[in-house]
Order: sequence, then C-alpha cells, then structure tokens
Amino acid sequence: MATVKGSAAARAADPALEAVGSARLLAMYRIMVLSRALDERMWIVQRQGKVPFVITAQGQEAAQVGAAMALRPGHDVVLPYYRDMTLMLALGMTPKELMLNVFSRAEDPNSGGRQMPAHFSLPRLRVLTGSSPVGTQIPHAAGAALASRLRGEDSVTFCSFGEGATSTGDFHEGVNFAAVLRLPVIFFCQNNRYAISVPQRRQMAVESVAARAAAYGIPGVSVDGQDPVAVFQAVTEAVERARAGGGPTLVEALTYRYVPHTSDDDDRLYRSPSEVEQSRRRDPIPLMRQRLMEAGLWDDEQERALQEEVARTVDEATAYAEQAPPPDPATVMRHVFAERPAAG
Amino acid sequence: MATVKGSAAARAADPALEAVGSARLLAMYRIMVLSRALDERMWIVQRQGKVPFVITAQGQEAAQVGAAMALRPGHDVVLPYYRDMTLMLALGMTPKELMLNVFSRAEDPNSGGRQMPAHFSLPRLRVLTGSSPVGTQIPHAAGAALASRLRGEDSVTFCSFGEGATSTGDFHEGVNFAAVLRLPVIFFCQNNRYAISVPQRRQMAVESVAARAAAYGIPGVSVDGQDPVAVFQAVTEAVERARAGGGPTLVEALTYRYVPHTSDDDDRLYRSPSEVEQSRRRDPIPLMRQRLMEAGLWDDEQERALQEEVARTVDEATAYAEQAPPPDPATVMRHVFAERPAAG
Amino acid sequence: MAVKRMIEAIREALDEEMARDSRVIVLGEDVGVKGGVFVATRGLLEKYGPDRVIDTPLSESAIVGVAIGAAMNGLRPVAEIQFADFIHPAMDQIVNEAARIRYRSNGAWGCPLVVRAPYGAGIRGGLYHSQSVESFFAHVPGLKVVIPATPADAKGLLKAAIRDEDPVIFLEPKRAYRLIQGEVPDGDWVVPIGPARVAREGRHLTAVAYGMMLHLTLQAAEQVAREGISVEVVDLRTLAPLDRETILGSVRKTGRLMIVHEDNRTLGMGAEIAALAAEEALYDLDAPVRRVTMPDVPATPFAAVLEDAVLPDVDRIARAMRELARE
Amino acid sequence: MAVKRMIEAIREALDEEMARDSRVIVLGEDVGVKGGVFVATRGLLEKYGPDRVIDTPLSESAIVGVAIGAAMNGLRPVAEIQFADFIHPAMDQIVNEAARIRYRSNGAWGCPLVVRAPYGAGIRGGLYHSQSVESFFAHVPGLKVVIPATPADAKGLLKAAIRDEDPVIFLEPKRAYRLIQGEVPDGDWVVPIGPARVAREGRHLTAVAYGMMLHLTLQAAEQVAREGISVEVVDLRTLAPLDRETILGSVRKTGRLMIVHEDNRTLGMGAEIAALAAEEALYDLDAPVRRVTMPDVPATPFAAVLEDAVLPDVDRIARAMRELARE
Ligand SMILES: Cc1ncc(C[n+]2csc(CCOP(=O)(O)OP(=O)(O)O)c2C)c(N)n1
Ligand SMILES: Cc1ncc(C[n+]2csc(CCOP(=O)(O)OP(=O)(O)O)c2C)c(N)n1
Ligand SMILES: [Mg+2]
Ligand SMILES: [Mg+2]
Repeated sequence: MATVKGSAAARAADPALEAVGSARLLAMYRIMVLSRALDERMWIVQRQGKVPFVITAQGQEAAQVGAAMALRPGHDVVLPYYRDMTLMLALGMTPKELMLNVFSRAEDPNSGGRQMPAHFSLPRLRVLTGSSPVGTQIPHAAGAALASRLRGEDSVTFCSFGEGATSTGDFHEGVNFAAVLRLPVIFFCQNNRYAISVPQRRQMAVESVAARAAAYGIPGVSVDGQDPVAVFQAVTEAVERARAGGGPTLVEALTYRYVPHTSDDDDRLYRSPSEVEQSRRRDPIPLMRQRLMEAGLWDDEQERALQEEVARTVDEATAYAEQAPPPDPATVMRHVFAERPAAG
Repeated sequence: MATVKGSAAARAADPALEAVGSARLLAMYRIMVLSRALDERMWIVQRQGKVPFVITAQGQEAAQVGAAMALRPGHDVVLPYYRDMTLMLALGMTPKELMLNVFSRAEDPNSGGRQMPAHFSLPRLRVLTGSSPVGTQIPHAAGAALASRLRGEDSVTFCSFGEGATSTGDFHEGVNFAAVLRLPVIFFCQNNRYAISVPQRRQMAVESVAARAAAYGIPGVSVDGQDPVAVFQAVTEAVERARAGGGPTLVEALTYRYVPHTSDDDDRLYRSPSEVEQSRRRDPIPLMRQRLMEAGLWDDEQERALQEEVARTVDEATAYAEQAPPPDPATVMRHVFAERPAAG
Repeated sequence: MAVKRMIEAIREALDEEMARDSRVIVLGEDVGVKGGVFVATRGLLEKYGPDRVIDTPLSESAIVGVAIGAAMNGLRPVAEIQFADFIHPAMDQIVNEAARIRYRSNGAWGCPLVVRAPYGAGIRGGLYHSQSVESFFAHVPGLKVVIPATPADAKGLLKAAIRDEDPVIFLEPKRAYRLIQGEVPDGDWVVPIGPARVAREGRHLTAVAYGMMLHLTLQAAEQVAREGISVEVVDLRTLAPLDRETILGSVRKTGRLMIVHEDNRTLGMGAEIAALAAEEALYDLDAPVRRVTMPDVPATPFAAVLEDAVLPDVDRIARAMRELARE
Repeated sequence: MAVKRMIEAIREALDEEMARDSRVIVLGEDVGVKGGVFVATRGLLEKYGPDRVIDTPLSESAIVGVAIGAAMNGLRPVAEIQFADFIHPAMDQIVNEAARIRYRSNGAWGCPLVVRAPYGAGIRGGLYHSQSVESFFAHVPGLKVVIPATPADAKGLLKAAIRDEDPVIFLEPKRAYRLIQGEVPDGDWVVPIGPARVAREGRHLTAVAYGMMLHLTLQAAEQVAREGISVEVVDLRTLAPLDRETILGSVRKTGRLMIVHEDNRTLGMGAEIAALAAEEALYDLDAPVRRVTMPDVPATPFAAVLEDAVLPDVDRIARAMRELARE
C-alpha cells in the first residue's frame, strides 16, 4: 500500500496537493479513515455498556490530521484536548493504546485508567498530560515553549482546544503571555461551532476566532478545517514562524462535530438533525477520498484494502483492550507524590 | 466664581472647547486642581506618619474628570479602581469623605476604615464596592449592566481600570460576556504605561489597549488622556452608544502616573526621573489652564481665588478627618452576614 | 405531598422562585437551550425568556463575577457551575469578592447570590467530574455552604438560599439527583439555612454526614442496628455556618462521634467537626473521634475498580460504626 | 553562621539554587527590574538574565500555568504571587493542574514547581494584603505546603522546595521578612520538607504554631514560664504533609494542646491538628483542645484598631496558655 501513483497532470490541477506531496496525502487519508473507524467503534462499545463514557472526534479528523502532520512527533511538545484522538493517532499513538484508554485499562499509557477517556498523556511523544477543565493547557503550552527555548531546542509547542475554550481567562492569559515573550507556540482552535449546546454567537461577538489574535499582536489565521491540506499548510507556516523565532500564531480550523458532545449528551436538544446532515455533506473523509481519486492517487481497490485493514486493526485493538486487565486497586494511592526522594 | 466669560472668537478657535461648553470646562478644571491638591496633601500626611499608606491619581486627573463628566452621577453605575480619586470627586464624593477614607475613620463612607484608602464604595452615587485584586470589577460591571437593563433602566455602567488589568482573565471574561450580551458598559482603561514596575511592552504585544477590543467585536478607542475634553467626548460617544442599545465600548486614555505606584513603591527602581520629568510637560492641569486662558475663560485672578478656595477645602477636609474618631473595635465582627434576616 | 426525585425538587425550587420574584435570574453554561447538563433548568428558558435564563460563554469567573455585579445592583442571581470541579477558576470571585462585599463595604452593599454546583463522586466521573469542594468554601467567612441530601431539603434549602441576603454556595450531590426520591411538601416549602437535622435517633454513637454519604450512613446505621448498635445520624445540611448545638447535643448524648464524607480527609469538614468536639465536648467523649472519608488522593480516579477502592461505602461506614461502638 | 533577616535568607536561597541548577527560573509580577515588591528577587535579573528572571504580565493564573508547563517540560520554576491574597485566580491551575499532574498521568509526568507568596497580617495591609491561605492548599492532596518562621528555615526549606519533585506552596510570613533575624548556617543549607521542629521544650502543654505566630507563641511561652507554666512549642514548618508524629509525641507528653494561627478559625490548620489529637491522642488529653486564631471574619480590616481587635497577639496567646494549663 505504500506505492504512490497518480498522474502528475491530475495532481498539478490541485496545486495544494502537489505542494504537500503524495505520500503525506495518503498518510492523512489513511489516518482519517482509521480514526473514524475507531471512533465509531468507541460509540458502539459504549452503547453496549462495555465502557461508561466516550468523547470523540467525528467530523474533526481533517483539522487534526492536517495539524499533526505539520509537527515533528516526539520532538515538538503537544498539548491536545479531549477531542484530539485523530491528532494522537497521527502523532503515533497506536489504536491499541487508544482502545486501552477507552476501556480504562491498567495498560492505558495515558493514565492507567485514572482519567476519563481522551485525556491524553504520552511522554514518548512529548504529549503533556491534560485535564478536563477547559483551557488550562493554554498557559501550560506557553510554559513548555519557554522551557524548550531556554534549552535552545528548536522544537515548537502545539496546543489544541475548541472555540469555547477561547472564552476562558486561561486562554487570554496564556496567549497574551506567549505573545509578550514571543514564544514558539501554535495555538490551534478547532471551531466546531458549539461548546456542548452553546453556539458560537453566544460564545463570542466576533465572526471568527482568528479575530481574537488581534488582541495579542500575533497572526491569526482561519482555515477550512474539513480540508487537511489547508490545515497542514496553515499550521506549517505557523510552525516555521515559531521555529524561526517569530512567536506564536493562532490558527482556527472551521469544522463541525458530527456526534453528540459526549456519550452523555443529547445533541437534538440544541441543534437540528438537518443542520448536522447539512454539515456532513462536507465530511472530510469522502471529500479527501474523492480528491485523491481525482488526482489519480487512489482507487477503489486501494479503498477496499484500506477498509479491510482498518477493520482488522480496530477489531484487534478492541479485542486486546477488552480483555486487558483493569487497574489494580492496590495502586490507587500511588503517585500522589514522587515515589523516590529528590536527588538533592 | 460661577461666571462664565471669554470671547466667543477664542473659544471657536478651539472647537472641542466649544462643543463641551464653558461651564463644564471650568468644572473640569476646578476638579482637577482640587484633586491634585488633595492628592499632594495625602502624600504629605503619609510622610508625616499620620496615615500608613496612600495610592493616588497624580497625572491621571484629566482622564478621570473627562470620563466622569460623561456620566449621570447617581444614575449610572460606577465601578472605579484604586486610582480614581478624581473620578470620585467629579461624581460627587466630597473632599471630606476622601480624607476620612485616607485616615481610615469610622465615618469613612467607603468602608468605615476596613479597606485600604482608595477602595471606593458609595451607594448614593451607585459606586459599587471594589477590592484590591486587579480586574475583578470587570465582570461585576457586566453584571450590573445586565441588572439595569433587565429593569429597563436607561443607565449605563462605567468600569475603570489600568492597562495592567487587561492581562487578567477577568478582563477577558468580563468584556467578552458584555460583548456577547451587548450590555451597556463602558470599559475605561487608564493606560499609564506601567503596572507597578512592569512597562506596557511586557504586559501586551500590542501598541494600544484599544486593539484588544477587536477580540470582542466591540469598538475600541484610544484618546489622549491628558486632554479631558477628548476623553469626555470619547466617553460620551460610548455612553450614548450604550444607552441606545449598541453595547459596550473599550475606551483607552493614554496617560502617565507622576507619583510612585503607592507610598510603598520606589519608582526610581524602574523608570528614570527624566522620563517622569518629560511626561510632566504634559501635566493636564497647566495644559488645561493655559487652554482656558487662551479661550478667554480663565484669568490670573480666578486662578488665585481657586487656589485659595482649594487650599481651604483641603485644610478643612484634612483637619476634619484627622480629628474624626477611628472605627470602634467593637464593630469588627459586624457585617460578615446581613444583620436582619431576609424578608422571606 | 408528592414523591419526587432530587433533580425535580431543584427544578421546582428554581421555577417557583423565578415566578415569585422577578429579580431571580439563572445563568451558566448550557442552562438555557439545553436546560442544563443534568436538566436542572429545563423549561426555564421557555418560561422566563433569555433575559432571565442566560446561556453564558465558557467563563466560570465571569459567571460568578457577573452574578456578583448583578446581585449588588438589585438582582438575585442563581449562577450554575456545570460541575463543582470547574468552580476553581471562580475562586477569586467567590472568596475575594462575593464573600467580602458586605464586610468590606461596612454593610453598605450586599451580595445575595446563589452558586449552584453538582458535586461528588460515584458516577464514574473521574478526577474532574467527581470533586467535593465544600471545605474550601466552608472555611471562608461571609459564605454560607449548603448541601441537601433529600428532595425536600433540596427544594426548601434552595428556596431559602435564593431568598438569603448573602452569598450561598449550594452544592448538589449529583449522584443523588435521580437515585434519591422522597416526599416534598406542597406549597411554598422553605427550609431555613443553619439547622442540621437528626435524620435518625440513636444512643451509642453519633454519625455526622451530608449529601450522598448521608444515605450510605443511614443504610450502615440500619445494618448495625440489627447487631444492637444504635446510631444517631446527623444530616448537616448547612455546612457553614455550622450548627454546633445539634452536633454537640448529639455527641454529649452518645459520647462517640464519627464523621463521614467523600471529600478527602485532611481539612475536610470532618476536621472542623472533630475539632469542635475536642474543644467543646472532650469530657463527654468515650472514645476517639473517627473520620470515614476519601483518603488523601486528588478526587476519584475514573476506572470503577479504582473509584470503588477510595470512595466510602456502606460496608466501610458500618465497619467504622462497629469499631467505634466497641471502643 | 551569620545573622540574617528572613528576606535575605530567601534571596540567598533563590540565588544559590539558580547558580546551582540552570533549570531554576523565577517568574512573577515585578520580580525582575524592580526585584520584587519585597525585594526578595533583587539582583537576580542582573545575574541570571531576562530568560531566567521573568517579569510577567498581570496574570496569576498564567504565572502558575506557565510555570506548570515549564515544570513538565524540564524546568524548576519558582513562581511568585505578589501577595497570597492574589493567589485565588491561580487556584484552578494549582488545585486542578499542579496537584494532580503526577496522579492523573499515573506517574508519567511530574510538576516540580514552587509557588512563593508573602502571606499574613500585621502589616496594616487590610483585607487584601493580609490573608492567610494555607488551609486551602493543605487540604489538597498532591501539594506540599511550607511556612518557615526563621531565616534558617526560610533558606533551607526554600532550597528543599526548589529541589522537590512535586509542587510546593511556599508561604512566607511577610511581617517576619525584616522583623525576624536569626543565624543561618553557611554553605548549602537544606532543611527537609516534612519534619516539624520543637522550638521550645516544655511539660505542661503543647502549643502548635507556624509563621509569624510562632514568634508570638514563643514570647507568650516565655511570659507564662515566669508563672511556672512550661509550654512546649512546636513549629509546624511543613503544613502538608503534616508531621503527625511530632505533634502527637508532644501532646502525649504534655496532655494539653493548643494551636495558634492567624488564619480564621473554621477549617484553619487548627481544625486538622485538633482532629488529629481527637482521633489519635484522645486518651492522653487532660483538657479540651484550644484554638487561638483570627475569628471568622474575612481577613484583617485595615484600620489599626480593627486589625488589632482580631489578630492574635502575645497577651491573647498567653491568656489561653494560662487557662489551658489550669483546666
Ligand atoms: C472550566 C470548564 N468549564 C466547563 C466544562 C464543561 N465542558 C466540557 S467541554 C465543554 C465545551 C467545550 O467547548 P469547546 O471548547 O468549543 O470544545 P468542543 O467540545 O466543542 O470541541 C464544557 C462546557 C469544563 N470541562 N471545564
Ligand atoms: C490580581 C492582582 N495581582 C497583583 C496585584 C498587585 N498589584 C496591585 S496594582 C498592580 C499593578 C496594576 O497596574 P495597572 O492595572 O496598569 O494600574 P495602575 O496601578 O498602573 O493604575 C499590581 C500588580 C493585585 N492587586 N491584584
Ligand atoms: Mg466547540
Ligand atoms: Mg498602569
């Protein structure tokens, strides 16, 4: 499946595709498909009563994969939020790890079952541990970037959140701090138009989250979050600026959430099925597939093979996680404080 | 002293003066002079060891008097900050009340000696009680405006703070809230270039606080804070917009503080005497005097009379406050909760 | 008198107070169109309109701060914090502002405000949807802290809180929302803030509890009653100001005291109640005081086995009762 | 060994740790150019440069939040909150983030962070420059809370806090900054976090105190010693985790316990210590426990007569000692 084909002419007709490169385009597509399949399975196991709770990414895959591809995994520091499973996959978290997380297993690398699913943490990818309170990771991102810069690393820090988070004091204080110190941070807002039930117009009196950047003297960009290529390009530009010492950027990806906020939410209370349906017409996965096919980079055969592979991967990850042991209650008092005394 | 004179021709040469009206101009000037004299006296009684602490307004009188004159005292709701003694005078707090406050007397109408000086509160002027933590009054202002509007009042809410306060989470959350609900609030920032020792460029990466308004979809205006007429006009416009249902405005008055942050501060640690000297060349009081004289609205005779009157007022207020009794320690447990049970 | 769930009792209290007093408004995240994530405010937007039922931006400090400004300017706001776990960003507004407004203005201004928040564990909410935050606020002079355990108290105390002249932190045991049903008197049912309630009379020991733990404590008392141990159970209801007399009266009678809460042990409410006994009833105590609480871990972990390992349950409470009775 | 003021000891600790470990940075309002409003950080900017001594915007939540991010990413930040009274906006970052980072990541991440803040009354600071905030934090698992009373402890404990792998809330009794002088050992003087210190041995009663109140308690002990009352004074130093053994050991010896703090009474540290005694040393107690504290008012009012009316002083402490000894 690593073969890259397609006519140069077709790709040239879509210059964005050309700029990004076929290998990356195909990788983006494969991750989006995998993410969607895992995501759908999560809702299934939740409805089956096998896990109590899920919170997922459906509809926002393109925004996340486009952003992740602009980063150097394991080199750049990442502060995701609970909707970022596609981002995590793209960075290198495995499907098995994601499913271990959903099943709250001892082996879950994010928290060993201590946190709700989708509260990510993974040292090998420099993914810092996150919490549920919205927006708190934004000052952390500034601090992480400060530390990297102080050590002379050329890594950037990537921080992800929803448009609702931009109303918090921590968004303001964190972005302002990063702007004043010109820290190498990418503030990445996935504007899916709702914070649970609250629509964007009740969240802010501006049309675009990117407009908030003006308050901090930093660039603010708004891109189509259903187009992973556009997101990749916008985030790449922000990353390059940050690496070059040009300070932070606020990137807004306009997107939509296809599922309820969480498995506890009933989204019919605040948005119409037709609105969701309407939005699904720009589902990033079929859009991308079509684009790849038009560019001659993908065909039905490859699609079938991918679907099979993905189904197998999801099955395996789910089966593994389902049978994996839960955390040991004897460990519940551990890690309140460091276990070994400081080196002194 | 209420006579208003001066040639129409001279006033016409300064159209701003003409627009504001002579009576108001003279009132502005008189309040600034009175405020400065009271302010200087406060520092004297502090240095004499008669009071432990002062925090005052020198340099910012024009900004404050210009803003106050745009309001309807006792009708509009006001949330000042600790630097607003000129604003309070202009609204109608008496010199005696200000001095009782500085001496922390039982009769101090702001807190009966419970709070540091300059933490204002005065129900008859709808001045809500304020605290020391910077920025907390900003959400209060949104709430007060919400209450006024719900009752169908046409009052606006005026909220004052320094440029340092605009870095707080509460600034962001409060202004955003007011913007989303289009509440009748005037957010008035006195940008005196320092938050204690921290200069504006370490506080924000924008040239002007007014730029912050873009994040909220509300108008942001920057005016010369040493010109009370310009401030009056900018705030009047904002008040009119608010009363007409047009929502909040962020008004920035560019100004400078001539004295240390408080009597505990040594400002030579962070700014040069020459910078302060430089800034004093635009002292709003001589500027205004000259302007009034050029417009034929003021002469040396009036000036002498005013200075005498002001000196007498300050002396009387100080003498009164100095001999006034301190709070009764027996009252110290009162007002933790309401004293009479709720009406039910 | 009708049997209701706690969540219904809360909704009724809000509805009745909004109908009764046009100064009452409700504000918070998702309280309007969605009717609240626990549906406590469902129907209010339709009935009282968007000026009085306000879906706010995601800004806890502003939710409380705006409510404070509105309260000073004549309204009676009921601010909802979606989960008590998210109340910390509003700490400054609650502690430095709401609690001190009357005191600092020497009585000139008041702050009649209610902050409602679902709190507590046992719903598989993990570290950030399970917290007990009561002792932060019970420590702060100028705040009243109320935690109802029954639908009748939920309704009556919430109505009293809304009518109170001072800020009230009203914490709702969310595990009890649907689980706990009970009779709620008809009419304008108001329960005064202040008095605790002896929920079960007993002779051998006093168990003080509140919120969801009250119910587990009553079950444990029932269990040990079969073994001849007679437990007096005090439902605190108002945590601040504390009803010292009811607690001390019971302790003086039984000579034995235990406190049960799901907040962690150190400086939880149990500390203050044990201290009260050590100061005011030392000579009446026949055995050391006991606290049955969450251990000192940062709220409950998510996985069921982990949460069950830390959260007090009927067995643990009953065991403590037996040990205390025998001591 | 040289005699130093507490503020000098703190400055030295910061200086030495910055020199020793390039991961240590200092950030806060006015800490750079001005050297801090209490001059605790004076000279550090010149010595270590603006990358390691950072004058921040007026944003307490970001000061702590940025420090947390930097700590997770390998630094050892020392965040200054200008006055403890302004720590509340950072409550969420401290309680929900710093305290839970290790626990929630199952040990994968740590948060070696110090939050320094001058606290306490007696400087005519009024409601917002006098607060005691220790019991908020001592309640929270995952945080260490340290309050030195002497220059030697200030230096040694601050150095230990900076080297600690976990978040430490380091509260400095600001009234003691210049008032309290004492010998500070030369060299790399580190005092471990954890153990309390018996500051004065005695037989008749145990008085537990910390911060500025330690000094008033020692003076009161001296006063009543002349009347034949022998007071053992325990300087808590570390409030969390609590040194239960030292407290209990002293109480078991003397049979009488009082706690002195300037924080208000309800759910102040005294509550936890009294509870500890009621649980673990009840049979050793010969008299009811006593708390000498600020009454339950919202911090100290500004006017001298009002502050003096609420703040514990030597006379009040000595009176309580006499009463307790006689009981
Ligand atoms: C501080 C805080 N307040 C409230 C909540 C409850 N809550 C969880 S997610 C959410 C909405 C977030 O919306 P947004 O930032 O747009 O992200 P999205 O879920 O839409 O991706 C809310 C209100 C929370 N987790 N934290
Ligand atoms: C939340 C908070 N943090 C810190 C302080 C200490 N402090 C008092 S005033 C001040 C500077 C405020 O600057 P600015 O808002 O520009 O007002 P100015 O004093 O210059 O008029 C600081 C840091 C405080 N009072 N509140
Ligand atoms: Mg959203
Ligand atoms: Mg300023």
